[in-house]
Amino acid sequence: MSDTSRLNATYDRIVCALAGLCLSAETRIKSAPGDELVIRLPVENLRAAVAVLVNQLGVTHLTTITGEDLTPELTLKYHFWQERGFTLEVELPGEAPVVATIVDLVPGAALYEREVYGMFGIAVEGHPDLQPLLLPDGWEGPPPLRKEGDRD
Amino acid sequence: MEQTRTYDRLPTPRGTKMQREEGPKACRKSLGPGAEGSSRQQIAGDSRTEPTKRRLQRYVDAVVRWARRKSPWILHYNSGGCNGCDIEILATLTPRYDVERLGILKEGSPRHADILLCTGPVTLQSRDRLRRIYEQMPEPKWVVSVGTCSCSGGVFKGAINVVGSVDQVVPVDMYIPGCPCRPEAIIDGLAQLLRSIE
Amino acid sequence: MNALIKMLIFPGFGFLFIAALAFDWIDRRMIARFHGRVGPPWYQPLADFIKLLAKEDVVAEGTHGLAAAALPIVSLTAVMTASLYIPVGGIVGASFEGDLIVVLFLLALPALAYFLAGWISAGVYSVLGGHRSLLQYFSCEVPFLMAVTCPAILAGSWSINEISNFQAQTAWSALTQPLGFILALIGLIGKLKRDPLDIPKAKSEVVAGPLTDFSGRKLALWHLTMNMQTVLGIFLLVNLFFGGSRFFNRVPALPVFGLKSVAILLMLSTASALYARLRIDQLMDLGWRILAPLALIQILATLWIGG
Amino acid sequence: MIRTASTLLENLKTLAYLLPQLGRALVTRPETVRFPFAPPVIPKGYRGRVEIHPEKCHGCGLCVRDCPAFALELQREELNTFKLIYYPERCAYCGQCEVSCTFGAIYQTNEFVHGTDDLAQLVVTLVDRKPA
Amino acid sequence: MTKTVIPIGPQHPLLKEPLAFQIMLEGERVTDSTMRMGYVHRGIERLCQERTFIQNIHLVERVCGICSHVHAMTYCRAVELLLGINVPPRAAYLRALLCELERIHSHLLWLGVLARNVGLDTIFMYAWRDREVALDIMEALSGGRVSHAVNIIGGVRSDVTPEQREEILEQLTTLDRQVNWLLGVVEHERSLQTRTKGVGLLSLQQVRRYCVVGPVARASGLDADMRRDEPRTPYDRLSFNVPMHTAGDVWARTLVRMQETLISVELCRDILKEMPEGPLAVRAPRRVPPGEAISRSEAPRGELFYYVRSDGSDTPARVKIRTPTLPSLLTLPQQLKGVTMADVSVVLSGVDLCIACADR
Repeated sequence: MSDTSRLNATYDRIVCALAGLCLSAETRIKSAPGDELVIRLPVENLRAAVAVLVNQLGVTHLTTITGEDLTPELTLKYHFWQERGFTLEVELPGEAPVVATIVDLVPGAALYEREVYGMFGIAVEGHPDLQPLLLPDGWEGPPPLRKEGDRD
Repeated sequence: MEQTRTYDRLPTPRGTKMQREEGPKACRKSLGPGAEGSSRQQIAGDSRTEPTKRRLQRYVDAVVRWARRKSPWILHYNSGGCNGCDIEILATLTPRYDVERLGILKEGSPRHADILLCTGPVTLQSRDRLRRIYEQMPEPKWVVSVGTCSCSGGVFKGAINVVGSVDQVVPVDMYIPGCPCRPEAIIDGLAQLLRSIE
Repeated sequence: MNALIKMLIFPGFGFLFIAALAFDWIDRRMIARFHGRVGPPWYQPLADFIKLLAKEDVVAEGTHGLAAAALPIVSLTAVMTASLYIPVGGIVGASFEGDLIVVLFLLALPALAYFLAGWISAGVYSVLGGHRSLLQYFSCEVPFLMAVTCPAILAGSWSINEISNFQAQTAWSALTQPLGFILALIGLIGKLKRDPLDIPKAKSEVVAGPLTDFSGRKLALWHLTMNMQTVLGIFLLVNLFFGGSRFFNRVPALPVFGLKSVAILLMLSTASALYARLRIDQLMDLGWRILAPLALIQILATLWIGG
Repeated sequence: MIRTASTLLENLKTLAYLLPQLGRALVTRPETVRFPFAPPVIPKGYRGRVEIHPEKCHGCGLCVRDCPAFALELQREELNTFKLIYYPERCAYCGQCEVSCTFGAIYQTNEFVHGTDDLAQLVVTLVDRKPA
Repeated sequence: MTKTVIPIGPQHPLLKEPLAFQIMLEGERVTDSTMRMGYVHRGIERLCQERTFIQNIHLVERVCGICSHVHAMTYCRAVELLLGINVPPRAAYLRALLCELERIHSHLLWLGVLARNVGLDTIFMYAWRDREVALDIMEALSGGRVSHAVNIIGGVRSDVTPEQREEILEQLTTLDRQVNWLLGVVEHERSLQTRTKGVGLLSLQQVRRYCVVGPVARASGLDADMRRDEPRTPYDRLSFNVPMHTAGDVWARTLVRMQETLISVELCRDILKEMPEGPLAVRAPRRVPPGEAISRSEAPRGELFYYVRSDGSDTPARVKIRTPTLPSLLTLPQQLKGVTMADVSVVLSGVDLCIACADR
């Protein structure tokens, strides 16, 4: 299957390019054409990694940013797509989480970062217009997707 | 002669039917149809009760009621629904269902409308907006909640951002369950409402 | 007594009112049929009118109440007055040399009132719609006036009655000056703010234009004014371009007149089903760059032939 | 000359592209249903109001558990005494209850729920099992 | 020049759903715009964590009423990946058939809304009349006009009988003819073109930068279609081309959507003809083993993305929904800048907004 090998070559290229920046790379998330690559990074390397992806590998398509509350810590997953999907994953502390913006590198991330800010209370440093995207005016209480907001 | 109205009496939240009757709807009912036109004449008729005048009044009322039944203009507001009922409402305007046969027109401005069609559960963000639209509509007005979500909250009941059904925000005169309602159900509900305008 | 009947019943207000409702119905029904729908029943415009009359009349905050009440009445009065000078089926309420000018002036008043209705309102849509209605009025009125002048030049008279009589004896202007007729039709659509040129009240852009904040009685009067204006505009065109109420001098006058009016109404309905709405800048381009020069050509041609 | 005429014709055609269809619409019968003046024609498979074969119901509550809109309620007192109550105003008409029911008791009819001004009137007790 | 601020929405005849725009006008020209979403935010992602996997099928189906089936299908696929289930081929074909019908219905609906917003009510009526044919087919297949509820985890619920197949093929022929006519209208009708050409321009570069998907991206020349890029049964066995344009304006989007509709009609036919026999579903357990799964599919508006994580119980630990409208919304300020007030309606309807999708 030349198709599969081509797709695997994509993954190889990405892993090679990010080798110096990442903590680990594994194919963990299940997806239709086979499992998808997940690259775990330290938070401070995120911008550097995205810059490599955008500038060296020509990745343009960010599908979305998924936040998750895995108490005690939070994770953010940046789902990219080039020929096939892959994910950058960073881990954030549960208390006062901060992440650097990637809007200047991938302008399409603007709304997703706002959503993450509203839903998880993760401050996105350097975002030009950081307000909650979907929450109603005057929302009180914890960010809705955090575990602390769980009702019994 | 009419000044800007102030709304200090907001619709009562959902309760039993009796409780709701005490709200603005009940006032409307006691005034009878023909809100101010008739009230002015009633005052005139109070001093000298002339049978001919009263009979005339009855005829006028009958004509007005007939006109209201035959010309309901609708305004549609989606207060947080999934679109399904909205497109079914729009579908009632299109050739297959053509509600213009019943005189129904879809209006854009709340000031022109008689019937407010609400779809979807009421979200926190659109609650005040829904109330304002309701207030902007001139009397006599009716509210129809279209779809399961707007009748009771439906699948979104208990969601963190959802207030609940439409009748928690504005008084509702007709509930049409369905997810989404068929155009037939919407037309049927509207026809029932019009019949009750007697 | 005769004059009173003429003024109040035929061809005055009573007839105009019924004709306005009837034409509204025919129009809506035709458009519905074009869409492949059934359309409203015959009493629909009447029911709409009565319902609006009996509805609560709210004046929005920030609106000048007196002006809002006066404007629809002013425009309705203007339209009703204009109706006295337009012959219907050969019967005319009042006629004198130069009544065409008076009618054109009276028919311009509602446009001004419409603009003012937007201007006095507090809502942004109303203001925007009023603004647009003025722009549209300027770009449509000029070609309309110029086109309407042609039959008058040809007949050598400024009396509508005489023009139509002249045409009944010679030839219809619609045949001798087809260009002028088309221009007058487009101008009329623009004047009436009917469908392809409903720019000041486009639903998807400015909700309902200047009328956004009107409700109840005032809205009813506005609608009535619009409908009466449609009727008068059509009657005017029938008189000026279709030789009034005569057809080979054999057939009774009124049915002929009615048929001709309905024919023009059908043209209007077809146009509204046929085209998308123009943008206001596109309309101004059309009005000033295409229609006005064409109208000028038509006038020159008329002068050359008939003058 | 011919070319200019043909381009002119082409232009006119684009200006009146809808005209033939409009004419056709005038002469064909509109396909509007007669509905409010005649009974509605609802397809057989339409997923409407939920019904039940009461004798087949065992009161297991599978339908209640899987209902996404909490439109079914099981009131159980003893093992064989229970009530199954259905709230049409909450129902999503998804038919999950039909899928979940292992006894084939619950099913959807093809009639839509009519509008009402009082929601309490809609509530139906589907099964009211009393001890024999 | 007078400066005005025009609020559009939340209740505006142009928008079928609430979305608030503030449009800064100079004369009739738009200088700036801001947007407020969240009027339809119901917290579905949060609600998904509180309901079981089975209840969630119907919950995510109600994210959006227009593309309800594709939401449920994509969600089910993600759960099936977690369970390690392969859907029987017949079920996959049936799902794809409904997907294509939904695309037809959505695109015709959109054409109607666009036409209504530019004042061409005739096309609105015709497009919606033709759409009823697609709805009829879907209703015959699934029992619902708009929400279908055919998906269960492990397959589908309803089947096509041979008689139904013949009937559907016949209805598709009508649909084909009428969509062809509508395509002709888009290609030739002058007044529609005057309103839509050169409005709402998006360059290929902008589309790339803002990660736009679906017909909006394809009308600007970005060749992306999840049906082809991540092929699954039955799309890997069918041949179809992806219509593309480079103009990047609303007219190009209209053309792309109408051509897609035609291709979808063709695909429906192929799917019906090649549909294999077999079971409709496999049994799926209620509890889902722990793990993460991603599922992507091509909704009518573009790439739809679901991320599901399970912690081993019968409720998901996280469901993330990315709907295709979101990136399109991001481009709106760019598209609106410099157009006239009259074109705002064209631009807004041109990207085919689905606020219910975007807000969730």
